[in-house]
Amino acid sequence: MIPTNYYIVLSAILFGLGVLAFIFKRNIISIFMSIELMLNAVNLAFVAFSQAMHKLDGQVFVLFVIVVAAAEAAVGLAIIILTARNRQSLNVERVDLLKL
Amino acid sequence: MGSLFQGGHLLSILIFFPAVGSLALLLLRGDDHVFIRRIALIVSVAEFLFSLLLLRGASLASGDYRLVEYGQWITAPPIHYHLGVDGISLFLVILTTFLTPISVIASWSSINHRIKEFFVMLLMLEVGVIGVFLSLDLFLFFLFWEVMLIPMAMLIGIWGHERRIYAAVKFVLYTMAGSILMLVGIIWLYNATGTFDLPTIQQMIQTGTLVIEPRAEMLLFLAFFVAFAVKVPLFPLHTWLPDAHVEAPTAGSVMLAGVLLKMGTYGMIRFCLPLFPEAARRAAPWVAVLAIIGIIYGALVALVQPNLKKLVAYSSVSHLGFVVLGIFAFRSISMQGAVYQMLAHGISTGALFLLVGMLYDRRHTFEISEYGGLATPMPKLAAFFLIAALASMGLPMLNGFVGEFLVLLGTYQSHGTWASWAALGVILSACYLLWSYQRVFFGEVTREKNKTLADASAREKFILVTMSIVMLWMGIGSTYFTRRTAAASQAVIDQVEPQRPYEARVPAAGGIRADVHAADSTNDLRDAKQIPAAVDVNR
Amino acid sequence: MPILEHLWIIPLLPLLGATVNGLFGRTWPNKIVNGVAIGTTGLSFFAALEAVREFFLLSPEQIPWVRQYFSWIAAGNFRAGFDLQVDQLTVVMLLVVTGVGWLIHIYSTGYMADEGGYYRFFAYLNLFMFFMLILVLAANYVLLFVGWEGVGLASYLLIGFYFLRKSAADAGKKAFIVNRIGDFGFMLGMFLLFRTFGTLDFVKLFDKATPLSAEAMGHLGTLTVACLLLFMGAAGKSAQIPLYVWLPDAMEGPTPVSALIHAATMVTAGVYVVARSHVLFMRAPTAMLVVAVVGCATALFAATIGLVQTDIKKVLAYSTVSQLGYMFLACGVGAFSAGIFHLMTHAFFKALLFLAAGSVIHAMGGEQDLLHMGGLSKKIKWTFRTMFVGTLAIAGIPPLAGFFSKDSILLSAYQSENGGPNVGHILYAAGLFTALLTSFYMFRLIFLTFFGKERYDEHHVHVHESSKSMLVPLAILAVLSIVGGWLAAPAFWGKPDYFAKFLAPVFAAPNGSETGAAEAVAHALETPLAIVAVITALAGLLAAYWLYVKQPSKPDQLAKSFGGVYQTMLHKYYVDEFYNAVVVRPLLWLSTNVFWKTVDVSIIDGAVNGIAEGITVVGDGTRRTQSGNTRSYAVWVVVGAIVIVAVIFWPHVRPVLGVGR
Amino acid sequence: MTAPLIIFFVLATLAVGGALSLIFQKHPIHSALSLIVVMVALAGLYLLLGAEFVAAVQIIVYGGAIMVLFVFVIMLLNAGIEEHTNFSKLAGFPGLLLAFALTGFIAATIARSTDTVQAAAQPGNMASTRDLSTMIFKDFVYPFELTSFLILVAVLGAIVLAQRETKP
Amino acid sequence: MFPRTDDLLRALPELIWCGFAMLAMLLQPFVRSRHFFTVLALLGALGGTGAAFVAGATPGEGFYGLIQSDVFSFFFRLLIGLVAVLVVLAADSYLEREKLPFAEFYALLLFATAGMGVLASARELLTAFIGLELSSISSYILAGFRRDSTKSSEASLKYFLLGSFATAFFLYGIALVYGATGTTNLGRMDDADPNSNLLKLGLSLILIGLGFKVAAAPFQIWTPDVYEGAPTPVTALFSAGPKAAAFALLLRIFASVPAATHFWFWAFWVLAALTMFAGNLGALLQTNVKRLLAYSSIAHAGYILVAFAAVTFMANDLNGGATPAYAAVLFYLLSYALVKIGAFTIVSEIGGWGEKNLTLDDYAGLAQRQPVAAAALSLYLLSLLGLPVTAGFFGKFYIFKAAVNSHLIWLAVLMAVNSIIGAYYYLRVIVVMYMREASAEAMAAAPVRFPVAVNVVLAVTAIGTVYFGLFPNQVLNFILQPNLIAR
Repeated sequence: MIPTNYYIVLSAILFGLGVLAFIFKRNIISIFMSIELMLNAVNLAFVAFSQAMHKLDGQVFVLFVIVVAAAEAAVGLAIIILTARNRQSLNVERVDLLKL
Repeated sequence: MGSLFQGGHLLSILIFFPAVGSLALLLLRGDDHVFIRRIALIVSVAEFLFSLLLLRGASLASGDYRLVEYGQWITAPPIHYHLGVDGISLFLVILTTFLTPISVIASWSSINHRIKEFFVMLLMLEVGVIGVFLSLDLFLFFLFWEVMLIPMAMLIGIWGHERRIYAAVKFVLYTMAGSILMLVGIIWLYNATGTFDLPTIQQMIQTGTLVIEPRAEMLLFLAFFVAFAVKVPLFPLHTWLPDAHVEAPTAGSVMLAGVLLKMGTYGMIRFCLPLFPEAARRAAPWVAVLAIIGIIYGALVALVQPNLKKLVAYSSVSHLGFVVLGIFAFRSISMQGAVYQMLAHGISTGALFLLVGMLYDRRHTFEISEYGGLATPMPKLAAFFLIAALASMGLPMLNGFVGEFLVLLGTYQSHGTWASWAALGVILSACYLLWSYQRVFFGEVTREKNKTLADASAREKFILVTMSIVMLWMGIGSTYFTRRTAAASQAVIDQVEPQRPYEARVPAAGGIRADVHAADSTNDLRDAKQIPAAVDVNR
Repeated sequence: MPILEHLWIIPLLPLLGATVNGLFGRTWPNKIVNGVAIGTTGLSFFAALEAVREFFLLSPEQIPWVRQYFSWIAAGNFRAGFDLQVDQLTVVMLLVVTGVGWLIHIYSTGYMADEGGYYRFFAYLNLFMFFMLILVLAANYVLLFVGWEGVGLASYLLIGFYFLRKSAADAGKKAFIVNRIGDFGFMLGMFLLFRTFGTLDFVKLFDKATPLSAEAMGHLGTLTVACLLLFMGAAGKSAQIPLYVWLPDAMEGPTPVSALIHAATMVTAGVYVVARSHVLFMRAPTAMLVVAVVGCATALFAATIGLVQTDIKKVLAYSTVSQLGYMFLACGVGAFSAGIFHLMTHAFFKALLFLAAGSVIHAMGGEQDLLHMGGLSKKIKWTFRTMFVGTLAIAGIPPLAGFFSKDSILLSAYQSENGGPNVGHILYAAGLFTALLTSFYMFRLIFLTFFGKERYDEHHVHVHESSKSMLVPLAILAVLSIVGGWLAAPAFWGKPDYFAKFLAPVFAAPNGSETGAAEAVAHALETPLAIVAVITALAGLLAAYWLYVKQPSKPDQLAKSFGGVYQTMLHKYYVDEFYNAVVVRPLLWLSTNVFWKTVDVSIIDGAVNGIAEGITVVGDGTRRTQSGNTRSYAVWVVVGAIVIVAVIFWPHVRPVLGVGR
Repeated sequence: MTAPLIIFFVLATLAVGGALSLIFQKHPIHSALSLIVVMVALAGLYLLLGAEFVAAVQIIVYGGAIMVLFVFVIMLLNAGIEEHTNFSKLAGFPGLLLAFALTGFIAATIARSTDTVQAAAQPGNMASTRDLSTMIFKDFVYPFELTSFLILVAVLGAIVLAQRETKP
Repeated sequence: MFPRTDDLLRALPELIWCGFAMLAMLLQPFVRSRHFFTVLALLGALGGTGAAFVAGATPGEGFYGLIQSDVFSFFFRLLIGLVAVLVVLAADSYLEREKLPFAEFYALLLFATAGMGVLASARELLTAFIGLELSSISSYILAGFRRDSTKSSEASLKYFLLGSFATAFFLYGIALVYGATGTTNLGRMDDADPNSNLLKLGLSLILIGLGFKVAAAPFQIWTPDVYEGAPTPVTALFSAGPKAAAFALLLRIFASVPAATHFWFWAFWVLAALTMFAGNLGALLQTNVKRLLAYSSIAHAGYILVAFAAVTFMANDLNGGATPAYAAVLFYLLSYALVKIGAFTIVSEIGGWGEKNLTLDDYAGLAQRQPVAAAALSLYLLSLLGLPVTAGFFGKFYIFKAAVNSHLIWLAVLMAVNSIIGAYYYLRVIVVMYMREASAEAMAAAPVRFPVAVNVVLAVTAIGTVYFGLFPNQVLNFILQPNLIAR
């Protein structure tokens, strides 16, 4: 059988890749996607743990996370659209009016 | 009403009456200047009269606190509204209440914009200062200590001269830098004792119920001492003073020199010595050295100042050096001298600043080179200036002498060399004061502008006459004050050096034999205890 | 005994005068000012006389007569009261001060008649009288110090009376500051005495000191140190080496001031203090020797300078310094009564000389340079006569006052064995030589002023005799300078010297230079030494006569041939320049460039502002981390994550600070 | 090497690969597609773990709804190839390093952690959807209700932010 | 299976806030009057705050242990409610001036408030997470509420991206904690092994997520930008509300979970030190008052973290040694919230239309132009600076006390140093207002007249500041009870 921490390590790697993506993507949308990636990593961890401990709540959390992700997506994309409208650019590095 | 002043809440009234006054001022319309000035004057004079009531409550016999007010304020941590007055704080309070109306009159016409705010600030300042002198609860003390800060900064910053803002900010930051560590110290002390109550902690230390291990005690001592040393100011923490003084308006300088500096030395007497006697004893030599450096250094720098007000400011550094020296000589005589010097300096330097301010009102400059020969157009002012200068250089029969003399005399009893070095200040003070006096008032009138300057106006004359009278009185009738400060200062000494008996009570017995041995070498004569003192303080 | 009970009246009268004149005199006509000034001083003079009369009625054990009025300073075991004291010494001083003072007041009314600031002058003069009387009446060192500083103040004010003249203002300042240097020593002396004896009241202190044995020669015991410190003060006040520099400059003041303060009274205060503390000095032979040597040296030194001065007042000033030297010499060799005696006679004739000089200057319309005078003897007879008397007196021509006092000093100097057998003789020789110089330069003064042909322009200067108010005091003083010395005359025919006898209770000498056995020796020496002295005096006179009357050209030739010496003397041995270069300038430079500009501004303030600067720079750096770039922000979050994880997982990266136990 | 293990590794590589391609794709669309790959792979893993319901939701909501929304927005804004600016010094090499360090650390810590995690996870058919629903509607009813508000907020936000200027 | 009434009562404030929020949304199409919605929102905020008393009156667990109604949550609900009320009042005129959709604004504001309430009362991590998201997402939107302003939208974007980035960390932390302890309920973690790496890692990640919310360095990085960009009343909300709520959750976790105390004070030690310096040093050179206040709020988060270090340090001593430290945190949050809202309100009013006048120069000579505003602002600044007769003084004093209590002397000293640095820039503002002369046109311009609502805000905050500066007793005695946080 598969040891749980295989899953967890996998989730950790995915999470880390999410972080990397956040740092290295310039396109705001892609950055947002990398956040989604991180959330997915979290979900994987939840499910794995809940399985390992024969507890259901882990899976419940996953459902909540997914809902939250959906909400975030709605708002986030709205914000992105707004920014794109104000700035005519999706490059996060060009959004640096506020500094120092 | 009378009964109210009898005992009851005199101290609270003293603290909060000016606050009420300033609030009343706030509510006034800002444009009726004369009215505002009048109100301010009335309030401050009334305050002064109240403070005179303290003299009745003051005790000659013992050094403990009188007119004590004690009330719960904050339960956790237990902070009390604890006020009290003793021989040392007594006259400092009166000095404050005396100088405030003087400042009000002095700024009568020289302050002509944002007058309301000015007097409000002045009164708030008085609140803070009196609070500092009267509070017996460490926390309360610190609270007032900080309260005083902003009004002073405002006085300097709004009504000051060219570089006023720099001076104001410098003043605040210097003081806060000192005091914030004191706060930590206070809290540390609280954790050790479980109370902020000064008398209680003193008792704990005296009775040995509280023993602080040396290193911690020294750190605590420093935490407090630095805060006070900045205020005094003790060399090398003094550099805020010249700026503050030069930039401050006359009233500000008067209060600053007259009262605020005393808060530092007062703090040393009230806290550093009784709370950390061991550390104080260990630190005494270093402090004394700094004080002596301050005396000589301040005088020398004053000697070469081209700016009259700066000169007076540096002279304060020098004079306060005497006070600190007197405090840390741990002798009853020098301690009383120190206390007296505080008062005397408050008056004479205050007078000097008033005079400098009057010159400024006429010519709008402090540069000595701008003046010269002023004795011709304004003989009266010249005369008063001379009196103030002589007082501040410690001429007998004027207030400056008694303090300086006692400090040196007392210090000499235990540390001859300290006193000898410090005594150099006596020479130097004559040098810088007389020299500047000559450059300002003697000789032909060089500047065309100065030929037509008006002599002292009635209002100015009133101020100056009052100050001169006080100077003379303090110079001749010093015992009136020392009689009241004696017990309290002795109490402090007893707490620092419990082993030394009350010098004034040394019985008069044949000490000749001691002298006969003593005469051979000075070393046997170190301690005056061997020598009987025939006279005791007259009470 | 009214006055003795109320001694305070004596000093207070002049103070009253000073206050009244000072406050209201401004608007008053001179007459009223005179009335107040002379009235108060006169009254205090008569009060003094009355006090003396009463004093003579006292029984010996009532002396010294001390009255405590109120306690002025009290702290711990220290008390300084406003206590006044009268004993024989005081009586002498009291009479001299009030008497001479009064005369000079009268004189001044004439002299200052047409000066501005008339009221100011008399206010100051009265103020001076007050402090001087406090000084002589004080019953403890502290109160004495009050008078001490007070007369300093008065002299400061009076020297700077013509404050429009920079030189005057400078002189006043110089006087005060130099005196302060002396006072520095004086204060330390007081402190030491208090530490040793626990009191500063004369009576108590001396009672405690009396049983002490004298300290070994050359050993700096307490008493020696104390005495030396006191002497430092005395040297300042009485213009002794090295602090004499202020006195010549003090001549900037009006002449009556020079007469009263810088000749008759104030400058003798130092001598008075030494005499007053004789109990201590007696027990500090080292100090005594120092006093004697310094006094003698000053006498000689000042005399040499006096030789070549051409300003009439300067000459007198240096002669004063030199005479004061004599007095200290006397005290130094233990002949305190002689010192005081000379103090008194000197007060007479030096006051006389100054006032006469003043009259001359007055007559010459302000001219002070000897070289522009001459042949005045016929024009201003009375001035000439009185001044001549004064000169004879100071030169020590019998039977004038100066002769007796100077003679007794030289005698005691000759006898003194303090610090070695020959010391006395050396001192004597120096003293004698000084006497020679004295008579020389004094007669030089006379001849240059009154004899020879006029060296001034008749048309501009209208020489005129001074007013009565000026001449009367001159006359009185002239009489005094003649008869003043006869108190000591009996010594010559073996009788006890009245003056010494009068002062004997005060100077009860332990190892008697003036008692029993020594009397005989003294008497034996008396006459021969006197003769020698007279001869020297005459020699001086003749030398002056030969140089300045017979061959007026000689002096210049001499000056040329001894160019170096002459110049040096003329410039007072360049002492002022020396002080300037060694003390004043370096101090000012140090204060300006090192203390103020470097330490204060650069180092301390520099440090403070530097810290502020540094923080600001760091703050700017911190600000720059806000690049506004979201990617960097994300990295910062990661950094934070790593920091926390590190702190939590690796204990050794935790800061060592945290636990300040 | 059992079958589940092989499947696990296949899916894991798929997921990681998808994540990597998400990073390295230049065009947002491609990134989106690769993200979908990751999600599908994860859904597979959920099945492997026996969490069918979660797997289903994963496909429907995530793959179905959210990603579609993404793609829709990308189209809407017709975002092109992302320009490769490098204004942030920090996000360059140091960022890379730090991110790797963090990832490595987390992974390592988990791998070495000796808690419950070690227990082998067996495909449980115990996770019946009914129990799940009871749990949501009983134990977690409060957060569940809150999520409804959350979605309300999202809707509101979308309206407020993205609506065109209509206000006077 | 409808929840029991007690449960509802214990969650009443949040429910009321959400209810009014929905009400606002529903009525938005029908009612155009701004005042109506202002009053509605005001009622909602007040109602929720009032409901806090109801909730406080029924202490205990709610919803099967998901939330906890205790003194702690009571205090925070009151605080948050107060903040909401004040912000509503402050926002009213602002919305009018900027022509912003008020109904939506108030709705979001109330939702955010509800989210914070959840955070304050949550006893279970997932619930807390939902609360967090509820407040954060509303905040994202509010930050970008001035749609046509590039700054506003940028702030919104940054806040959103970084916020959800941090949330992801937080969530992953929850997952790991869940893995380590088998539960996400803080009440059931007492027997967790503090040395389990998984737990430590999980807690660290949670700390990151919350650290971001409370703007602890180096997660403070977003704060200045967002605070500057967001509409000023919203900034006021940010600086007071979410921060307090996040601190509440932090306190619940790191004070009530035994496994999260012990050595954890080190983390707070470092964060505190970094945060204080980051905030104060950053503010030193600011010329934009709004941004300056943003930095200052970072600095103050640092001071609060000092108290946190003390809390976590003392938490494991049983005889209530930590209570003063808790008190310090709570009292400080209170005084700080008052001051910040007051200050930002003034900034928003002085800022004028389009937030134009934000630089120090615009404040030159304010004392002559608008003495009251200047006085109030200086009062707030002095409170931030920690001078006596202001609440800030006591707040700082108690934190010092807590630090010294736990022998964190050096941290106390660092804090002292920082308050000196802080003094410098606070004074600078006061100096500018009182000691500089106003520019000519500024003098010419008619003084901004403050609407009543704003004056109410200023009055409440100012009086509160002074009152708690003189008589902190009631509050203290209230929060000084040992069973502050129910276990």
